[in-house]
Amino acid sequence: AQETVKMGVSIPAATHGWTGGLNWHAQQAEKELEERYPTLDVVLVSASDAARQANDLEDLVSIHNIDALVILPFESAPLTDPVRQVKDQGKFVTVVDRGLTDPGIQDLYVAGNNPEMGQVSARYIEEKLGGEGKIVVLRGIPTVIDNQRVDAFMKEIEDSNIEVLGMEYANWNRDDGFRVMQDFLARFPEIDAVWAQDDDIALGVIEAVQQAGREDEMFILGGAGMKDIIRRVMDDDKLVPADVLYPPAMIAEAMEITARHLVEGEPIEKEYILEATLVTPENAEQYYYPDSPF
Amino acid sequence: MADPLLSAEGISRRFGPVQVLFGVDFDVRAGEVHALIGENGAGKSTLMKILAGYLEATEGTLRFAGRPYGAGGAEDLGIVLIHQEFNLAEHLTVEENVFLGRELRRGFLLDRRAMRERAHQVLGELECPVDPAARVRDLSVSERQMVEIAKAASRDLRVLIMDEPTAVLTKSESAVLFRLIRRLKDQGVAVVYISHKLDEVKEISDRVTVLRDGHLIATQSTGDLDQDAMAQLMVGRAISDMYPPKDPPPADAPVVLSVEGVTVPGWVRDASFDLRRGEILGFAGLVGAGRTELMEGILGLRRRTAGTISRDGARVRIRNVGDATAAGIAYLTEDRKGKGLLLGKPLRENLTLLALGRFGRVLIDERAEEAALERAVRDFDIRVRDPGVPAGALSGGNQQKLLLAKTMQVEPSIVIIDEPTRGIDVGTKRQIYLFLHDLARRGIAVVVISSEMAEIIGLAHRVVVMRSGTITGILEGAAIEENEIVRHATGLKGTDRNAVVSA
Amino acid sequence: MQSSAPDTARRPSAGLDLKVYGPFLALAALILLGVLVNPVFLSPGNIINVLTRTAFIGIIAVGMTFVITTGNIDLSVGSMAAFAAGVAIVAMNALAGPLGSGWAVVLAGVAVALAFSLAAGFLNGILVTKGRIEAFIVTLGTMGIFRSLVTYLADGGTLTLDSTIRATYRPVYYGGLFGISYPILLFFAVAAVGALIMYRTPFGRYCAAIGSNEDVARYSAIKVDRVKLLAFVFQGLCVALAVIVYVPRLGSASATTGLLWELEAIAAVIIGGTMLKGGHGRVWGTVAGAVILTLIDNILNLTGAISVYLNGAIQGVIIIVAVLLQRSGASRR
Amino acid sequence: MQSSAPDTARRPSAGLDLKVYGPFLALAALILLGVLVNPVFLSPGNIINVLTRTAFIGIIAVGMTFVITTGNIDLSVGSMAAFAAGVAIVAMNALAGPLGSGWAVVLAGVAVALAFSLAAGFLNGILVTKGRIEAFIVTLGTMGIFRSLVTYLADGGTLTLDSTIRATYRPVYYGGLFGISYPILLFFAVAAVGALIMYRTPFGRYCAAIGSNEDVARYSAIKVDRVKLLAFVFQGLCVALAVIVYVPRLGSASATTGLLWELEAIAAVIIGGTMLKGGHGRVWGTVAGAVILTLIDNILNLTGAISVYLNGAIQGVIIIVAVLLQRSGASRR
Ligand SMILES: Nc1ncnc2c1ncn2[C@@H]1O[C@H](COP(=O)(O)OP(=O)(O)OP(=O)(O)O)[C@@H](O)[C@H]1O
Ligand SMILES: Nc1ncnc2c1ncn2[C@@H]1O[C@H](COP(=O)(O)OP(=O)(O)OP(=O)(O)O)[C@@H](O)[C@H]1O
Ligand SMILES: [Mg+2]
Ligand SMILES: [Mg+2]
Repeated sequence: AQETVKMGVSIPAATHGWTGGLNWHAQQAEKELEERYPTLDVVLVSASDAARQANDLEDLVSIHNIDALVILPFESAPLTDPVRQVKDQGKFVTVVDRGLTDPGIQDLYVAGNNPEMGQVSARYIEEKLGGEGKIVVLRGIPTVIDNQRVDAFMKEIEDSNIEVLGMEYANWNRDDGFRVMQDFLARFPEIDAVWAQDDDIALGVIEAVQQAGREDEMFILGGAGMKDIIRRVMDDDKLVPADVLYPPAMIAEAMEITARHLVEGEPIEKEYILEATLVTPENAEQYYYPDSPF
Repeated sequence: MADPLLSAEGISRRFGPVQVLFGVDFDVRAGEVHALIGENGAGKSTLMKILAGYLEATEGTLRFAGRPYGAGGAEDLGIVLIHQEFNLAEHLTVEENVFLGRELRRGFLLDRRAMRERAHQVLGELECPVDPAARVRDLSVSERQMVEIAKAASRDLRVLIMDEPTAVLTKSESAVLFRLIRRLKDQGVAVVYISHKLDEVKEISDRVTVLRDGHLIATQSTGDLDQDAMAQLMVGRAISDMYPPKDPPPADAPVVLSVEGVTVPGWVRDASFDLRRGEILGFAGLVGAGRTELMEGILGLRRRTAGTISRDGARVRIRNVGDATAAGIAYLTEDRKGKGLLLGKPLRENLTLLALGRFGRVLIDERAEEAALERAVRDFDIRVRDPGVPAGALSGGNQQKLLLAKTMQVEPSIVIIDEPTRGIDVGTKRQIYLFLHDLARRGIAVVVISSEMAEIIGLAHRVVVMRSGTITGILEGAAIEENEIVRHATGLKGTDRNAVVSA
Repeated sequence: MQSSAPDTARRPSAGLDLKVYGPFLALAALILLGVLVNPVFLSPGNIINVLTRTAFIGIIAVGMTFVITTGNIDLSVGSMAAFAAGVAIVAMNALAGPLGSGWAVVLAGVAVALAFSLAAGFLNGILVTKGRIEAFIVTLGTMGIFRSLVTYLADGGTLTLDSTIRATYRPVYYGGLFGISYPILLFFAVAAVGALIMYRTPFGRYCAAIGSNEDVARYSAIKVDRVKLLAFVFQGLCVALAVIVYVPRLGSASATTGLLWELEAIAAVIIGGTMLKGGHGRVWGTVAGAVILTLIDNILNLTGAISVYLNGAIQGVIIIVAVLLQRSGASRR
Repeated sequence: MQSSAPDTARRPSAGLDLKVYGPFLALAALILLGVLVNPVFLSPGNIINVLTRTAFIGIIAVGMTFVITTGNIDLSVGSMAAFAAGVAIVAMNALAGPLGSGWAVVLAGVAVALAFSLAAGFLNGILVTKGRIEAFIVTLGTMGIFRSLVTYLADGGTLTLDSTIRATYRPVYYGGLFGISYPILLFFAVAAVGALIMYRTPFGRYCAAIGSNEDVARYSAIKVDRVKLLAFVFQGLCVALAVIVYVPRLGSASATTGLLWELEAIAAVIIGGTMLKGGHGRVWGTVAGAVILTLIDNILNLTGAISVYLNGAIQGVIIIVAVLLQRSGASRR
C-alpha cells in the first residue's frame, strides 16, 4: 500500500463572518479531499491570534509530522519566520491570501488580492457617483489587510471629486457596522455612498440606513461575496447595487491544488491570483452559493 | 426547682487532633441568669457556639424543654448567641444588620419604615445614640457591641447567650445592659452570661459554672461564691493582690513624649499631655471621649489638623505608624479583629508583621521568627495547642495576648495600649499588670487607655481624663479615685485644660 | 480596608452619597462634552439611538450588579447572549413550518431564549455554589463553552433569522411607544424592577450581606448558596431579555455576537459605584454607567477630529477621568 | 472575611495544602490525558515547544500573582505588552542607523521595552493608590489606551522588526542552553525569584497582609500605597521580560498583539490557587496554571478529531474540571 501523505492546514479561527466562511470551506474541502484520496490525511487547526497560529505550526510539524502545510496567515509579518521554519524542515508550503514578507518561502501562493479589492471598489463607486459625491468608509479590524484595501481605495479616488466624510473601524462586525453607521447618519445630513468593505459590516449598515429611512439617498458597497448580499444584488436592490468578491472559498482551492500536487504529483505554477471580481445583477447568479453559511 | 429550659449533656468537641471540650454538662432555666466563667481558652465560646448551633458537638446531646434538638434547629427555638467576636456585616447599615435574616415585610417588599422605627426603639431602650441608617463600619467597637445586643434583643427570645458582652463596654453601657438582662429575666428568658469581670458575674448571675481546660469544674449558686472563690475555681489557685504596688518615677524623670495641642477633626480638640520615663499614664473617659482617636491621631493613623509631638524634647514628625515605630512608639489597638490581627494568617506571621524589618532586611529569617513565637507563647502564656492554626482559631483572650506580643516585638520605649485586658481572664490579667508594671520599672513609658475604672486606678501613676474630645483633667496621687475620675469624665468638674489635680 | 478609612469614619454618609451621585455627575459632564463637540448630539434621533443601543449592555449590567454585589462575577454573559440568540434563531426558523411566521413563532423563540439563558445562569450558579469554584473560573469556562457552541451551531458563520419572521419581529427593536423605543422602555423597566429588588426586598439585602461578609450572612440564617444561585439565574434572565430585543435588530447571531459585552457590563457596574469586592449594589448607578459607556463611543463617532486609531485611548482616558471625578469629589467632602 | 470563616479556620492547613498541591495534581492529570491522546506528546521536542510558548503568559502571570495578592487586578497587561513591543521595535529600527544591527541595538530595544513597561506599571499603580480608583477601572482604561497607542504607532497595521536586527535577536527565542530554550530559562528564573519574593521577603508578606486586611496592614506600619505601587511596577517589569522574549519570535507587533493575554494571565493565577479576593499568593501554583492553559491548547492540537469550532468548549470544560478536581480534593480532606 501507498504510505499516507499528511497535509496540515492552519487558518484563523472564526472570529468574524469571513473567517467563518473560511472555516466552513476548509472543513468541506477536508472531508471531500480525504474521500477522494484515501492516502491523504488532512489536519485542520485554527488559531485565535498570530502567536497561537505560530504554536499550531510547531505542533503540526513536531506532533503530526506533516508533509505539506497550507496556511492562511493571521498576519503576514509575524508568521513569516514560523513558516520559514516549517519550510526549512523540508515541508511543502502553500500560502493563501496574505503574502508573507518573504515570498521566497512559499512553494505555492493562492492569493486574494487586497489592494485590487480596494481599487475595484473605488472604481465602481467613482463611476456610479459620476466622479463626485460624499461618502463614508467603514474599516475592518486594524490589520495590514484593512490598510492595503483602504490605501488602494484612497489612492484610486485621489484625483476624483469624491469627498470622504468620515472613517471609523467597524471590525468586520455587523453590530459595529450598525452602530457606526447610525452615528454617521446622525452626523452627516448628506451621504451619497457607503464603502463598507465587508459584507458583514454592510448588513449592519443596511439596517441603520433603513431605520433612518434614507435608503433612496445613498448606496452601499460591501465586499467578500456573502450569500445574503449576492442575493440582494441578484434581486437588484437599489441600496446594494453590487458587491466585490473576496471569496473565503480560496482556502478550499488552495487545499485542492496542493493535495493534487502531493498525491498525483500534478505540476503546479507558483501563483494563483484570484482577482477581485465585481458582482453586479448581470453576473450575480454564478456567485450565489445558497448552502454556504457565509 | 424549675427544670431546665436548655440543657447539654456530655458535650465534647475536638478541632482536628486537639480536644477542647471534655464531656461537659450545662443547663439553664427559664428566668435565670447562668454565668459561665473560665480562663482564656477554657472552652466557653466553643460550648456556647455548640448550644447555639454554630458548631456541631463531637459527642453529647442538646435538649430544649426536654426535647433534643440539632444544630439546625437552634435558631427557630429562639436560642440567640451574641458572639464574642463581632458578627455584623460592615457594609450594611445598623438597621439592616439588626434585622438581617428576619426582615419585616409587607407582601414581597421590606417594611422599611417599621424596621427603622423598631431599630430606633430598640437602640433607644439601650440608650445607644447611633443612627439606624449609619453603616456599621463607621461605628466604634463599643457601638458595634451595642448593635449586636440590639440585634439579639429585637428577636423573640427564649434563650439569650452573651459571650463577653461587656468586654468592649464602659460602665454606663454595662449598666444599661444589665437593666435589659433583668427585664428579659422577668419575661422568663433564660440567659447565659460569659464574662471575665467577676464583679459583674457576682452582680447579675444566679448560678455560676466554671470551666477549666475544657473540663467542667463546678456549678454553684452565685450566693455561695465570692469573687476570690470564683477566681480560685477558674485558675485552680488563689489569686491575691491583683495590682502590684505602684512605684511612680521620680518627679524629675525626663519627659520622653510631649503632646502639644493636638486636634483630630471631628474627634479631639487641642489635647496636650506629657509622658515621663518609667511612668504609667492612664487615660479614662466614657465611650466617645475620643481617647482612641487622640492616640490614633498622634500615631498618624488619623488626620491631625494641629499640634506638635516631641520625643525627649525634640520635635518629631509622625505621619504614619512607620514613623512612630521609628520614634520608638508602639500602639496596641482596641479593635483586635478589625485592625489588630490577620485572622486568616498563622500566629507567626501575625506576631512579626509589625517588626518584620527586625527579622531580616532582605530575606525573612524564619528560624528567628519561630524562636520569637516560642518566646511570645511562653512570655505571654498564649494557650494554643497547635501553633500552626490561624490567629482566628485562638480564643478571644489568647488573641489579645498575641496582639500584645506583636506590639512588643518592636521593643518600643513608649507603649500605648488601648484596652489592654479586653477579654482576658483574671489570672492572665494579673500577669499583664505585672508585665506593664515591669515595663515601667525598666524605664519604658506606658500609656494605658481603659474603660475599666479599677484598672486605671490600680495601675496608673497619673490619670488623664477625657470628655467628648477634650482633656478635662490630669489627676495625680490621691486624686486618682473613682468619684474624681467620674466627675471629670462626665463634665461635673474641671474643663480648663491640663488643670493638674492633686491632693 | 477603604471601609474604615479614618477620615471618613466620622461622616458615614458622605463617601457613600458620592458613590451614589458620582456616576450621575460624570454622566452630566459627558453630556455637556457631547453638546460642545457636536450639537447634533442632543437631537432626539441621536438620544434615542444611543439609549436604544445601551439597552443590551444596560439590561445585562443590571443583572451583573446583583452578581457582583454578592461578591461574584460573571464573565460568560457575552457568549451566553450569543448562544441564546443563536438557539432562538434556529428554533424560530425550524418552527416557521408548523407555527407560520406570526407572533406565535416569535413567542416560541422568546421562550427558547429564556429557557436557555436561565439554564445557563443556573449552571454557572450551581458550579459556583455546589462546586465551590471561584466564579471567575467557572464563568471563564462557560464563556468559552457558550461561545464555541454558537460557533458550532452557525458552522462558524452567521445564523440568520428567516426574513418573514424577521418582518414580524422587527418592530420589537425599531418600534416603540410615544417615540420611545421598546428596548429603552424594557431597559428602564428592568432597571426599576432591579432597583426595587435590590433596595426593597430581603433578597437584595441578602446579596449585599453575602458580599459584605459571608459568615455573618450564614450566621443570620441566610441561605447563602441559594441567594448566590438566584443571583446568577437572575443574571441569566437579564441576558435573555437583552437577547429578546437584540435579535430583531439585525436578525442574526454569529461567533462575534456579544464579544466583550461582559467587560462592558462589568465596567458599567463599577463605574456606577458598585464595589467589585461586593457588599454594595447600586442599580441606578449601573444604568448611568452603561449610558456613560455608550455615550463615550457616540461622542467619538460624532467628532471627526481625532485619528480613528486613538478612539480607544480617548475612551480609556474618559473612563478613568469620569471615575476620578467621583473619587476626588468624595475626598473634597 | 473569608479568613475568619470558622469552617476554613478549623482546618486551615488542609485547605491550604490542597490549594498548594491541587494545581499540580490537575497538571499531572492533564499530562496523563495528553499521553493517552497521543504518545508524541511526551517527545522532548513537544515539551520544549509547550514550555517555551508558556513563557510569555507565565512570566506575566507571575507579576499578576502579586497584583492579585494585594487585592487588585491588572487588565492592561496584554495591551501593555503590545505597546512595549511596538515601541521597542520602532526604537530598534530607528537606531539601526547609528548602532548598526548588532547586539547594541537589541540591548537598546530591550532597554526601551523595560522603560516603557515600568512606566506603564507605575502609571497604573499611581492611579490606583493616589487616585483611589478601583484597579479594575484604572487598568480597563489603560488597557484601551495602550492598545490604541500601538495601533496608532503602527498606523493600524503591523510594526515589523528590521530583518537584519531580527537575525541578531532571533536566538533569544529559538536558542537555548543544553537544549532548554532561553524563554523557558527566563520563565523559571522569574518564577523562582517571584517565589522567593513572595514567600521569603517582607514585601511578599506585606502584599498578602494588604490583601487580607488593609487596616491591619496600616496599623502594622506597612506603607500600603507604596507596596501596592511596587506590585504594579513589578507587574510592569514582568511584562517587559515577556516582551523581550516575545519580540524575537514574531518580530512584529500590531493592534492584535497580546489580545486577551490579561484574561489568560489572571486565569493562570486563579487556577494556581491564588484567591481573586487577595490575601494569598501562590507563585508556583501560577506557574502550574500557566502550563495547564498552554497544555490544553497543545492537547487539542494532538488530536485532529474534534471540530475546530469546539476547541473553546473543550478548553472551558477542562479548565472547570481541573479546578473542580482541586476543590473536591479539598472537601475530601
Ligand atoms: N476553629 C478552631 N480551630 C482550632 N482550635 C480552636 C478553634 N476554635 C477554638 N479553638 C481552641 O479551642 C479552645 C477554646 O477556645 P474558646 O474560644 O472556647 O475559649 P474561651 O473559653 O472562649 O476563651 P476566651 O475567654 O479567651 O474567649 C482554645 O484553645 C482555642 O485555641
Ligand atoms: N457623643 C458622641 N458623638 C459622636 N460619636 C460618639 C459619641 N458617643 C460615642 N460615639 C462613638 O464612639 C466612638 C468612640 O468610641 P471609642 O470607644 O473609640 O472612644 P474612646 O474614647 O476610644 O473610648 P474607648 O477607648 O473606651 O473605646 C466613635 O467612633 C463614635 O462613633
Ligand atoms: Mg471566648
Ligand atoms: Mg477607644
